[in-house]
Parts: sequence; structure tokens; C-alpha cells
Amino acid sequence: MAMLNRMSVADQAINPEEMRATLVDRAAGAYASFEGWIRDNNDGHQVQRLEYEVYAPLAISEGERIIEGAIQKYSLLHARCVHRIGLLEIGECAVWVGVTSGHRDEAFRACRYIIDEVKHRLPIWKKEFYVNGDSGWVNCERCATHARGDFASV
Amino acid sequence: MAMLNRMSVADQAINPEEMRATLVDRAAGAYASFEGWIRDNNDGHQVQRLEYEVYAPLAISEGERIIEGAIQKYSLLHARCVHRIGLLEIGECAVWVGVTSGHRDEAFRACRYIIDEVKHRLPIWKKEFYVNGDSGWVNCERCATHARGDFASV
Amino acid sequence: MSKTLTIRYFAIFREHAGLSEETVSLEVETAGDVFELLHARHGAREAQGQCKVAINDQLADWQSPVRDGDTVLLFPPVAGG
Amino acid sequence: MSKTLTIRYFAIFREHAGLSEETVSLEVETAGDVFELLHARHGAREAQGQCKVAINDQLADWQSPVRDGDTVLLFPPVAGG
Repeated sequence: MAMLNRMSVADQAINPEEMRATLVDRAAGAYASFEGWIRDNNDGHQVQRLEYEVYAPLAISEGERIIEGAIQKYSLLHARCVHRIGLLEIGECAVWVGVTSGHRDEAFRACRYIIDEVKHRLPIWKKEFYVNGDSGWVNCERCATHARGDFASV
Repeated sequence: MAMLNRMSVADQAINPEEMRATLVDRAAGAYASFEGWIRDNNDGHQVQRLEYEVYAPLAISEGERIIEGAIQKYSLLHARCVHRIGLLEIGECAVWVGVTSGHRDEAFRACRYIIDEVKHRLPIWKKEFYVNGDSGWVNCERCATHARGDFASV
Repeated sequence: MSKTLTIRYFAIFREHAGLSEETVSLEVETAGDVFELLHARHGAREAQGQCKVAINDQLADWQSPVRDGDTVLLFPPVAGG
Repeated sequence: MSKTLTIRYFAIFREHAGLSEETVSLEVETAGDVFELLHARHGAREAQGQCKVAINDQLADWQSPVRDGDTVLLFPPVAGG
């Protein structure tokens, strides 16, 4: 198999099975994965679809940095993340994270770390389109407290 | 699709994609899963294969109790667990846990809770077969501290 | 008064006993007393505190009484996943 | 001395500006000065502390100096996943 980037962006449906297969390792005792799905409601609004805008060059380089950091910090065997771009319907997978490690504690903690960092640090924005015809860009609620620490210090 | 038990035991390969599909929900924004894989080493021994013995009636009833508890505790949409039985080779999936919820915090915490409880409370034993020809039943290292609290009180 | 019990052994207990099930007639009051049988007859060395017990497919504790005709399941330390 | 900069706007900033990129000649020292431009010219209201900036595809902070010919990327609050 060709070497994939550990962080990637995709304009087509994410295939979790294919991603999982890239993490296989004889020394792996634990596999943890997380997926963010498009849900039909947010903050009391009925959501019809979402549009993701990604600035890919920095999303990828910053994502690689997050994953490399997680591999070191949690002694992982492998880790990957892929984020969708474009228009997504209810139920679609917007982001996938998967990791393998010897034991489960590291796998859980690393998977959580990666998705949290990805959500705070990557240049990715989403616009919600509501059933009632309105739309709006979703602001990260926690950016006010995170922006200086996470991002400006890079 | 026929209603599956939320806790099940399987004598054939676990299919994560099939399990994942049972958790789909329009209100789900987060999907977390965990898999325990057979790794090629344990405590310094080179492992060749593992045999799982499960007392199914109690594994299933106690597993259902764990999952029902997790659904309540973490306000999950859905949760399932399946555990293998019999002889497994390196790389095979021994246990799969998956949950869906509105947001990721609950999904991660519930997935972790379920696998931890499953490992401590279910009547499941594993025998390791080593490359050097030896074999041995694996004792849960933490049972001494957990047995009274988790199990005897049920 | 002696009770007729079916005892089922799992994993390493089965290997200690050399059998997976036996029906015995015993003077016992509790599940803990039955556990002692395993030690006396079959040489098991696992500490009771690390083991678990079920009576008629219900998890129980070592103080639980056993009655004539019960099936007692003796579980060595678990190691799922 | 005035500098020639390419400014790129993303997501809601692009909608404020009505364009995704413009080349401007400005008397500015830092990335923070460029951010002020966005407010002054295009009516953006997002707080600087919630936004991020990159210069020539490298993440930067608001105190980072900009030089003639730089491309400055202005990022509104992120919301990945």
C-alpha cells in the first residue's frame, strides 16, 4: 500500500474500514477510533446539511504536527486523521480519527487528544444550513479561551 | 434488520463495519469505538495465539447491565459490545465496543467505561499460547482490588 | 443436613479439577464453603477474593446461602478483552 | 513605508469582505495591523483573540511582523469536526 499522509482532507465519503486497515500492527493490543457525524440538530436548530471549508495546506501541516505529537506523547504504534471538505448531509462522517497502541489507556487518551486538538487548531470552518432556510457559520465556542494558548504560540 | 442483543458473544470474526451500522442515528454527532486486538507479546512473552473461554449466559446478562448503565449514565443514543470466544490468532479482534451520542465527551467516556467494566465484570478467561510451546491462563492483574467492589456486591 | 449441589468449574478451575462439572453431596451453608471444597478436593490456589461465584446463573457473593439442588459456578479471576 | 500584501479571507471573513483575496498597499508593521484592516474596510466584528493568522502558510501571532510581498491569511474562529 502506498504511504498515506497521517493527516488528510477528503472531498469524498470517508471509508472507516479502509482507514482502520492502515493502522494494523502485530504489536497492537488496542484500537480506538472516533468519528464526528453530521447530526440533525445543533443549539436548538434543525440542521439540513453542513458545508466544511478547509484551508488544506495548513490543516495538513498542523494536523501532522498534532498526530506526531500524540504518537510521541502516548507511545502509539500508528495514528491517522482525515477530515471531510465540502457539502455533507445528515449522517455523513465529517472527521475520522484512529490510533493503535499496546494497551487501551494510551489508545483512548491519544484518540481524544487528537480530535480535541484538531477541533481547536486546524483551519476548518463549518456553515450550517437549517431546515427553515437560514444558514450560519459555526463559531467554536471555546476559541476565546483556546486561541492564544494553542495557536498564537506556534 | 433484526434486533441484535446489545451484548453478544461471537464464535466467528467480528465485523466492525456491521456493528457500527447498528449505531447509526440522525441525532448522533459522535461515534466512538474500541477494539481489543490479539497482540504478539504480553509481559515479555512471545504470544502465538489466544483462547477465550466465555460463560455466555452470565457474560451476556452482565454485559447488558453494563451497557444499559452506560446509556443512562452518559445519555447515549446507542451502544453495543461483542466479545469473541474460542481460538484467536495474532491481529484478530477479541472485543469490540461502539457507542453513539450527541457530543464527543459522552461518547469517549462511555466507550471507556464499557470496556473497563466488561474486562472486570464478565466471566471471560483467556489462555495464552506462547511461541516457545508454553501456555497459561491470564489472570486479571487488577482483580484483587476490583473483585469485591465490582462483582461481589451485585 | 447435607445438600446435593452441582458445581461447575471454569478455565483454570476446570484444569485443577480435571472436570467441568460434578454433582456432590456436601455439608455447606454458603458459596464460600463451596469454594473451600475446590481447594480441598482439587488443589486450587487462587485467592477467594480474586474469584467470583454465581448460583443458578445469578451472580452472588461468598456469603450467599446455597440450597439443596443449586448449581454453583466457580469463576477464577477474569481477563476479558 | 508602504508594503504590498496579499490578504486571503476565509469562511465568514470572505463573506464580510465579499472576496477571497485582495492585494493591497498598506502602512502596517504586524499581522495585528492587518487584522484591523479587515475591520476597517470590511466591517468584520469577530474579536481578534478568537481569530488566527498565518503569514506565507506559516501560523503566526498577531505581533509577527509583515514584510513587503507577504501573503497574510486571516482565519475566523475555527470549528472543525
